[in-house]
Amino acid sequence: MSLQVARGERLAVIGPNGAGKTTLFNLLCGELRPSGGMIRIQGRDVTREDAVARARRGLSRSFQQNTLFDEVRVRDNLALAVLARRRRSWVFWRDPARDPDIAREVEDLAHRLALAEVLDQPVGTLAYGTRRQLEIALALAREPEVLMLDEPTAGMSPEETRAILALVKQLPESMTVVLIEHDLDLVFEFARRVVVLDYGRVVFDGTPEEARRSPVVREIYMGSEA
Amino acid sequence: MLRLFDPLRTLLALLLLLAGLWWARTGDYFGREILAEMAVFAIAAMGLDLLAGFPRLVSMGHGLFVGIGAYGYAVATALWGWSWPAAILLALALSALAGLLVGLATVRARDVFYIMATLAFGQMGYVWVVRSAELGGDDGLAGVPRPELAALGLDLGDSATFATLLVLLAAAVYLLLGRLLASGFGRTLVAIGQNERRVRALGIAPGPYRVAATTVSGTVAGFAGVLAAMHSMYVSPELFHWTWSGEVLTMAILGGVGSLVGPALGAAAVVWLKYAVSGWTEYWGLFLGLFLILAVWTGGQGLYGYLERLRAWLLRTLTRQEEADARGDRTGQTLRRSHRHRPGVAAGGEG
Amino acid sequence: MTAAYWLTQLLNALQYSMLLFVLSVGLTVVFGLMNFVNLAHGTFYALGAFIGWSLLRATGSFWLALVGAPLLVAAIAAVLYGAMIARMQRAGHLAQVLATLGLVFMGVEVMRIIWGDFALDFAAPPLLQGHVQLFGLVYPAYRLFVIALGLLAMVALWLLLERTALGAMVRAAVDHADMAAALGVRVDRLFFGMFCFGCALAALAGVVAAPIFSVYPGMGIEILIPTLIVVVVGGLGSLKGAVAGSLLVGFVDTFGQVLLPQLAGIVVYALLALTLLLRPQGLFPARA
Amino acid sequence: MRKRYLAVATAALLAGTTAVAAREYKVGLLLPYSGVYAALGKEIQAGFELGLEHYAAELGEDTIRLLPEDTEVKPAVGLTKAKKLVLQDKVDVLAGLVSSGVLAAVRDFVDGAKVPLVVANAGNIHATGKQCSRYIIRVSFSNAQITRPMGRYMAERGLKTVVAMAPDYAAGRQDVEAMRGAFEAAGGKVLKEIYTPFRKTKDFGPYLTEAQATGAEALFVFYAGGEAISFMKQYASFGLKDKLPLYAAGFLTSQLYRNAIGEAALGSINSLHYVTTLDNPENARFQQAFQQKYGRVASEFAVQGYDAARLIVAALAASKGDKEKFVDAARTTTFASPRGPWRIDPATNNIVQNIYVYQIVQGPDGRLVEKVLKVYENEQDPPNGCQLAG
Repeated sequence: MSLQVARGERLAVIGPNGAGKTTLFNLLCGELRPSGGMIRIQGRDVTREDAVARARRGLSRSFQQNTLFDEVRVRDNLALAVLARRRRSWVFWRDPARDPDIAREVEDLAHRLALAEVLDQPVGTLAYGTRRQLEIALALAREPEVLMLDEPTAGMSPEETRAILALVKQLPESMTVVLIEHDLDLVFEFARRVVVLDYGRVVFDGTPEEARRSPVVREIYMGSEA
Repeated sequence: MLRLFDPLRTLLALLLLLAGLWWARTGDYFGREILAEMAVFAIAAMGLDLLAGFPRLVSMGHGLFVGIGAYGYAVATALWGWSWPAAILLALALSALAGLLVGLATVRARDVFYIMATLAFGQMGYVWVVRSAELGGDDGLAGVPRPELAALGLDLGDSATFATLLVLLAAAVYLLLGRLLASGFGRTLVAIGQNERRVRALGIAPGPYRVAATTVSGTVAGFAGVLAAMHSMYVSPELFHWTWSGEVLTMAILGGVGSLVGPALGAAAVVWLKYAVSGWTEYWGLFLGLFLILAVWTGGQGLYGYLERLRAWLLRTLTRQEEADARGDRTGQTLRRSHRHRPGVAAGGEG
Repeated sequence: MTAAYWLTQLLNALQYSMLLFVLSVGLTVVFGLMNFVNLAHGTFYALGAFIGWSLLRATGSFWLALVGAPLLVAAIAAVLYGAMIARMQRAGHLAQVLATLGLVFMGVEVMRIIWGDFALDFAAPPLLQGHVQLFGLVYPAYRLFVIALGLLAMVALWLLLERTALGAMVRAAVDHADMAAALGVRVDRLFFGMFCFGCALAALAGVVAAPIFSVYPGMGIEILIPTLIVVVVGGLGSLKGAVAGSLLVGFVDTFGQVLLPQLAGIVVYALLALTLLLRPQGLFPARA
Repeated sequence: MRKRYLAVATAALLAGTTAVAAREYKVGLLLPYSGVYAALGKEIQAGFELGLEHYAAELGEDTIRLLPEDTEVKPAVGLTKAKKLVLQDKVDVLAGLVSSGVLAAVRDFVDGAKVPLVVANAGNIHATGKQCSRYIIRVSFSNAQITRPMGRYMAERGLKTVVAMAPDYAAGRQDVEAMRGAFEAAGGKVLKEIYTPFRKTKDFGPYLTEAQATGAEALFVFYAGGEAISFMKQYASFGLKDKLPLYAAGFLTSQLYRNAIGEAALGSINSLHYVTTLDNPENARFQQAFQQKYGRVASEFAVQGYDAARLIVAALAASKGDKEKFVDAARTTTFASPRGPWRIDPATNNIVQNIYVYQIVQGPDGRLVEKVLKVYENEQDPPNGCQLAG
């Protein structure tokens, strides 16, 4: 398959279960090594780079299943992500999380994702929806150039889903956002481009309106949903 | 991180320190000897906790660093006649180097493989020292001096002074490691232990942190080795042996890893137990094994975990009312916190 | 050095390898199947030797001890499984390592209490006490028996795992325990059976080793580390790994002693360190 | 279960005469009761207790209280226990020590504290050589003392070439070196010294194969304890008895585990400071009492404990508890022991004693017994750098 994503694009990847959406994410983020082919970011070949290097190139992701630091507070989770971006993880003596700059950024982030109330709670005690929000917050905290969200609203209530939609809509225009999502309402409202995967192949690539009308999409995707 | 900012931890550390200082003043001779041994083991176990409790690297070869520290000091003083500060520096440098090398060599190993790899490095060190005639081989090296501090009016030959010094040093190591763990570096270590995948996704390569943590942990263990050499005024290859490493790990686990103060408590408890039990039976390993199994069975959070549960129970009983109407307040947090899994050993052990 | 010399050393290496194989295969299968790390495996080895010794003394028959001790040890393993192993299965490797380390400490003391501190004699059966002349070299008959037994165990286990329905179930459970359970395999029973079987094999190794090494409480701890090295070098959970690992460790150790006497005892650890550096999963891991 | 405090009553007390002025001496016994040498520790203590039973009456109305401590064969533990015994329990004498490592660990402390220490096993030559101390008196043996005569004996038998095997640690090397010195001084040649990893070697097969390949006329070994049992059986199973006759430090076939070795020991030639069948009245009395009390034949380790107890009683009687006088008395006391006459060498504080070269043969009742081939009388170590003699 071949896929090109432009800067600032709002792309949704959809497809039935097992279509290879998460595999595509893992390949793009460097968690899986492709058996062939090439992956480029801003024209540079990154096929051989691992997840760490690609994250440093500005690729940031959320996971389909919550991948959080469960035994520490929300505040510590966010602080860690901020420290990682600011390259403050090699401080041995002081606690950089007490740095007012960083503390403020953590608070801001928490406000944007409605986490301010629970900042001092351990992640393990949070409700599922709240954890989902933290999952996105961690990906955002890196201030990425490309943000990749793997089913961010899975298991969330309709209100929570609206909140997430509102959030991603506010993201700066320069940020590229790639989304895997099952909630088609959300997809059509958010995306400017829709890619449909089936059995690891791109079977459709176009605007949401085209997707809505496409018989291919109707058959293999919505058909299975109905 | 949570546990590090816990007042219970600070309280317990203070209590241990005061008990140690009091015992050093009032205990009998044998008691002071045991106290010094407790302090040495506490330092080694706290150093191990930096690896086992936070990035969750369970080392079964910490004896290697303890041994290198002890032999470094012993050889420099007893064989080469160096002054004690130079000897300590050499010992620390050597154990740091060993930590760095082991860290680099095990950077890809996880889980059981990490345990095996550290076990192997420790045993290599053991075999090498036992075979090395210049280091006294199986018989070890005698004639290791204690530092000369007469200028400060201190006589380290006096067991009370020596035990007091060791207790204070253990407290200093505790503060130092606590500070380190609360730093950006320490936070990253905790994160690596909890979710390595996310750490990578955040653009942090865990490898260098693991290596750095092993280096620091090795240096702390090496310092424990230096103190062990001063304490016994003698070094022997048994420090390198894997059963010694296993004993330190046992202390850390019994005390409760991931809390820094737990391993110190565990060291004190196991050393005390060893002498108490060996007083009336030669089969003291039976009890050590039994306690180890019980510790794992009851959730792997060790003595410190019991204290946390005790506190939770007390708070629950005392503040049942408030908890009902204020779910988000401090008390509620503390309560819920203590029900979670710890950076303990038995993920799922509690069911 | 003559050809006979090298041939003898070859047999020595092979004999040690076979012993390591019988010992490590149980450990690795239990690991592969149940994802359970059992540091007390060496304790079952020692227990097998001690129980075998008592059986030999009571009945005078080596062969009875060879069969009886593994059965009795399997019974002990069954009790332990019910008492603690079953509930430790999902507890994570660290907890397993520590709990079984506790068993190691306790096991040594229990054996000291029952059988004492003295090393005990364990006579080889009269049939195998002498030595055999072959191709101009003299070799102990008993050691040839150990080699033959090891090869036999290898073939039998291969047939069991590759050619029987039980083996298919075991392999399925190693690869996908959940899937196997869904297909109607009683995974818990399989675990129980394999754990007891693995411990019985360790006990068998204990009885087999006893006439060569004698019997003493620390023997389990001493053999544990080479066994772990075999399992890790070979790769956890696979029969192929156990074969490769035990041959590698047996030969490296034996020829290391002969060719590099100044490094004797270290080369095996170096082998382990090297394996972990180059292939952190071992040579033939059951699961990639 | 070990008795922690074992009060040994003197004959006077047993007879019921309560003595008001009687004094109780404390003897700290540092022995391994757990770990690899636990069996040796128990054997030495058995001998020691028998020695007190036989000789404590020499103290008149005074009594001895025994304070055993477990060294666990760990030097650091041994040192802690030694300090406890001296500084807290205030013992008059220390005794015991099986492992040379533990002895090395306590050496400086004992020397500094000026407490007499009667060594009942540990054989490192340096303990009565360059690291000797006025306060450390050895009634057991030194490693070199046992094997030096064996080197001479092998040469006297006409052997020209020998290959040596021993565990790779201090005692193993000292044993081989002493044998080699004596053997080569008498014109023999040690073709190869094979050192097997200490306590880690279970399979001697590869080494035995190598020893055989040297083409030497005989094999000299030093092995003890569990290693001795494995070694002997493997040596026999390789069919080497005819091709490579065995000469050894007698610990190889010690009475303590001779039953475990069985017939494999038959024919081997050993050198040791004690033989269970020695024909002298002290040995007859000792063996008879020991066998009656413990139900087994006493080994050389039991004799070491027995003689240590007797020396301590004699020196206590002479010194009345004064530590300097105790040392003076202990250094000059001599008596006939089950192992024959011995004395303490004032130059090194090491024992001077007979070394017996014997062969294991089948006795008339089918049991394995020692047949003494030669006695090297009053074997004495050179000072080895010890400066005790003025």
